[in-house]
Amino acid sequence: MKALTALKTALTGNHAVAYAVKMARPHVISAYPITPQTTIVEKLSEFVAKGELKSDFINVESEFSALAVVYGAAMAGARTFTATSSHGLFYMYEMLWWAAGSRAPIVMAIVTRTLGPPWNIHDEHNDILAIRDSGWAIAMASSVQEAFDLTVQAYRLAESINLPVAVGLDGFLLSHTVESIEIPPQEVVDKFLPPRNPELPIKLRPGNPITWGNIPADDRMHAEHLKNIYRAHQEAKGIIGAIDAEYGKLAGREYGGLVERYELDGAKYAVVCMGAWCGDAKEAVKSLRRDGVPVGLMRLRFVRPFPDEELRTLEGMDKVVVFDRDITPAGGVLGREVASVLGRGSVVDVVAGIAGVDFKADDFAKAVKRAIKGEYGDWIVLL
Amino acid sequence: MESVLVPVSRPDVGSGGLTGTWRTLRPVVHLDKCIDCGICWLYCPESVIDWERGQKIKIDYNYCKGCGICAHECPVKAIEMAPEGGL
Amino acid sequence: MTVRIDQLPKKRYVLPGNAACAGCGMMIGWKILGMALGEEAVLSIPASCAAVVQGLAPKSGVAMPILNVPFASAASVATGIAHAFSQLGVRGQSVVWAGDGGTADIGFAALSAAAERNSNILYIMYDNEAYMNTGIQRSSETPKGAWTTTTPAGKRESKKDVALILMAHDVPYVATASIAYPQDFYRKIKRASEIKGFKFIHLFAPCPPGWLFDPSLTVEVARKAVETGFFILWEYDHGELKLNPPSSALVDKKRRRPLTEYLKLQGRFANLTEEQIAELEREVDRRWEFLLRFMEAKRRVDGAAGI
Amino acid sequence: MIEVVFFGRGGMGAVTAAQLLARVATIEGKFGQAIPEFGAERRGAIVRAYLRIDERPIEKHSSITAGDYVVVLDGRILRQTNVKAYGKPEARYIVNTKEEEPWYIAVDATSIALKHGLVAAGWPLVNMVMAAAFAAVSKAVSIEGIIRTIPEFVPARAARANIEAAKEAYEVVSKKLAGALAQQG
Repeated sequence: MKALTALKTALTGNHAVAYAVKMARPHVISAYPITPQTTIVEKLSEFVAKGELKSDFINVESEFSALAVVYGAAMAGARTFTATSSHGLFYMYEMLWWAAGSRAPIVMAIVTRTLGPPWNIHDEHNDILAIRDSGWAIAMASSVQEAFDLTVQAYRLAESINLPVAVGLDGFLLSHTVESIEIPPQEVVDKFLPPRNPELPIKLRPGNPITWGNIPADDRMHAEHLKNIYRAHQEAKGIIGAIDAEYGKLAGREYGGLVERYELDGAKYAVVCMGAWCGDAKEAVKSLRRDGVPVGLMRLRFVRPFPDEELRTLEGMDKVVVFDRDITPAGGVLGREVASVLGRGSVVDVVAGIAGVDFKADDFAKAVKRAIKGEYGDWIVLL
Repeated sequence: MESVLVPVSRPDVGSGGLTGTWRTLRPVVHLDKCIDCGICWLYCPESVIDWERGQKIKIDYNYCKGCGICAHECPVKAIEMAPEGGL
Repeated sequence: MTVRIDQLPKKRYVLPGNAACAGCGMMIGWKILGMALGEEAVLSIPASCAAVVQGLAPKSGVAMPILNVPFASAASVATGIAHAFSQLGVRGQSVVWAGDGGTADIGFAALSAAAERNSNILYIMYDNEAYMNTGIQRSSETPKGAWTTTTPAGKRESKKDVALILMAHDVPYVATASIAYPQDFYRKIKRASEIKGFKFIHLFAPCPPGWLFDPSLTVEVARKAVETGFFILWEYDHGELKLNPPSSALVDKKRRRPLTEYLKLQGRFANLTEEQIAELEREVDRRWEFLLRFMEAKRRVDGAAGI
Repeated sequence: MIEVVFFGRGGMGAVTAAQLLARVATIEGKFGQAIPEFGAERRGAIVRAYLRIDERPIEKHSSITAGDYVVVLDGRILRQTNVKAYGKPEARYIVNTKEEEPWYIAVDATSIALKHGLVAAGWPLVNMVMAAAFAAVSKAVSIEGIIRTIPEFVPARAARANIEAAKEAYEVVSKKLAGALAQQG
């Protein structure tokens, strides 16, 4: 057997996602352009045009249709891909729920971006967090390498739990940033990702007269179906860990499953965040540790399923400082969700970096110090 | 995870209930007048009329909603809409 | 060639005891769709009467593979199914069975895009000229003058001619059909199913509760629509546009029945004034004129090009 | 880790230069990261791009406001912006200009580009020239790596001219630095 070596190169996050999708060998790709997602599907259409990828690439008139096309294809047994951002994601909203409710194993990249008004193409997490109740599994990458790895893993996850999976990556910070990356050989991806079962969730085939989606005779049937989606998310927690470990054995990179733990041993304080800026937060943790502050970091790789058990390991910390790159009228989304596990006593929710505002390691360090000292008057802090 | 992922429906009669009970008028076939043309079968929106050339037509009164299209379209008026008996 | 009644398949695709209203015109059309495509078809159905008449899960009143989908999505979902089948080597027809609202209004962008892409789907719009599923609200297919619950004084605007708009997308096949002429509809489905690419059929399907007529008159109303020239049966097949019988015999206006024979059957037109009826008649004339001129112009262009 | 801030104008290719250098660093066994600063994407507007090169994986993704190097693709930008606000106190500045100043290393990249026929839409294409100048100053990547990687970043018809221009820039700057060193010594 020939030696299988990974290709070392440097790519933008969007191109890394496109390569991962290509290596997953989807049958049907459909998308609509929106900054900063566009270069993903431009690259994929280039692969298809050159004959390097045998997918059908379908241009559509809207994001709603992009998801509708891949929904139809996924229900008919195809492996599929779409991608969007911000307003495009919101234009998909009805289809998002229908896809999850149909247990369609779609993979979608969400390149996170601020929502208008005013028009702003920069990074923020409000878009991806706004779909957290739809039934999709939702992950966020923290590097170009992880954007690649998560995309490959997302197919395995989607087809294991029969639910759609969204892979988030920060607009520009990852989507348009070139970083060093290792691309595993195609054989490794093929081994990790066997062909999907085209008869799940339903066998939609000529000659098989079944109907999906007509009105239930008993609403309890529908209720049971909805509960099954909840149960699938609970089961997915274990599956995500197993997939990450198996991928780690094959490709040499393991991230820790639902969360990544960083310097948490012996910590009295914890930082919780997700996405590309966690790298800057880690720099802050390093410098705080050098200053003698016993702080660690938990990076959320998934927000759905929600890592309740992992967060529970932070119980007993003097302070848990959650950084939200999103804002709602009730504060930050993650802060509120983390507080639902740990209680408000120890949690400080710092809303920062919204609308694409830069937030550096120093800013993290300052905020953590102030939170530890109890200098913020409220448990929700808008920086 | 191997449980039924989505609860699909399968074709069956009576998906809308015992729809024969909706009827206020009942199609009564006068077979002596029937010319075996199949028009009633073709237009019946409910598929409750059985027809095969050379065989007498049969109506499934369990599900016939009594719309009366068959009687109206019959070219020889071999079907008559008669009032259903009250309860 | 028109198929004889006794040669039509006897297998039932619309099953007794479904949830459609008595005398539903759409169900007559659905029966014919089943007869024509039977085991080959996989249907995408948007929110519509067609979604409801299937009846209550876990039963279905229609014996065809059906994916019920969001209102505006059917043309796109069907496109996805068609591509999946092509990629997976599955033989079959991806068909949309949609109402006029889901087609001409909320689903129009997706429909137009599917036509422009020449997606390999057969899209059938059963046209009952209003949102019947939600209780008779106006759509862009509601004819001028018709009562609906959102046009209580009669609709002021004309009916949108979706089939002509789709013909302008330069797709291989567009046709109109009526549930009063099942064999014509059957032939058109069969013809469309032979063509790879985008096919559209506009099926005229009266609705007794929505149009306010006795359910026994469904076929009669549909027939009168054609005989009065109100609805024209035509077919556009790879650039050739032609009228189909019986509309082809009605080019001469004198051979059409008076429009009032169609209007008077329906309560939704009960309050039309003489002037409104005259305006509707003029509209029917314009519709014919447009179609005939289009055919004539097309012939001249083709002649000049030596076709 | 070294951190670099590039200044250019929309359409000049500052982002491409940073991306190329990140790729070169990667194939030479290091880790590279090139971040574009996206604002108004108007031709002519001042744009920044950021480059990080390290021996270890680079985790942070924020912009750079205290660079080890600041590379300016058009000397006239100095009149519009205080580029010194983007460098550490000991930062080295590399500027495309004919005007010498003690606080920066002047490279006449425009002349080199024009000499090799590198013009597009009326603008000299100096981005690969300045990437080579940065390599000569920093030694963070090799000129061989740049030459090898240029064809992946420029259209095929412009690859040769870019490579020749990059080589020239590398030699000119290396000589200049050696000269300066000799003077100091």
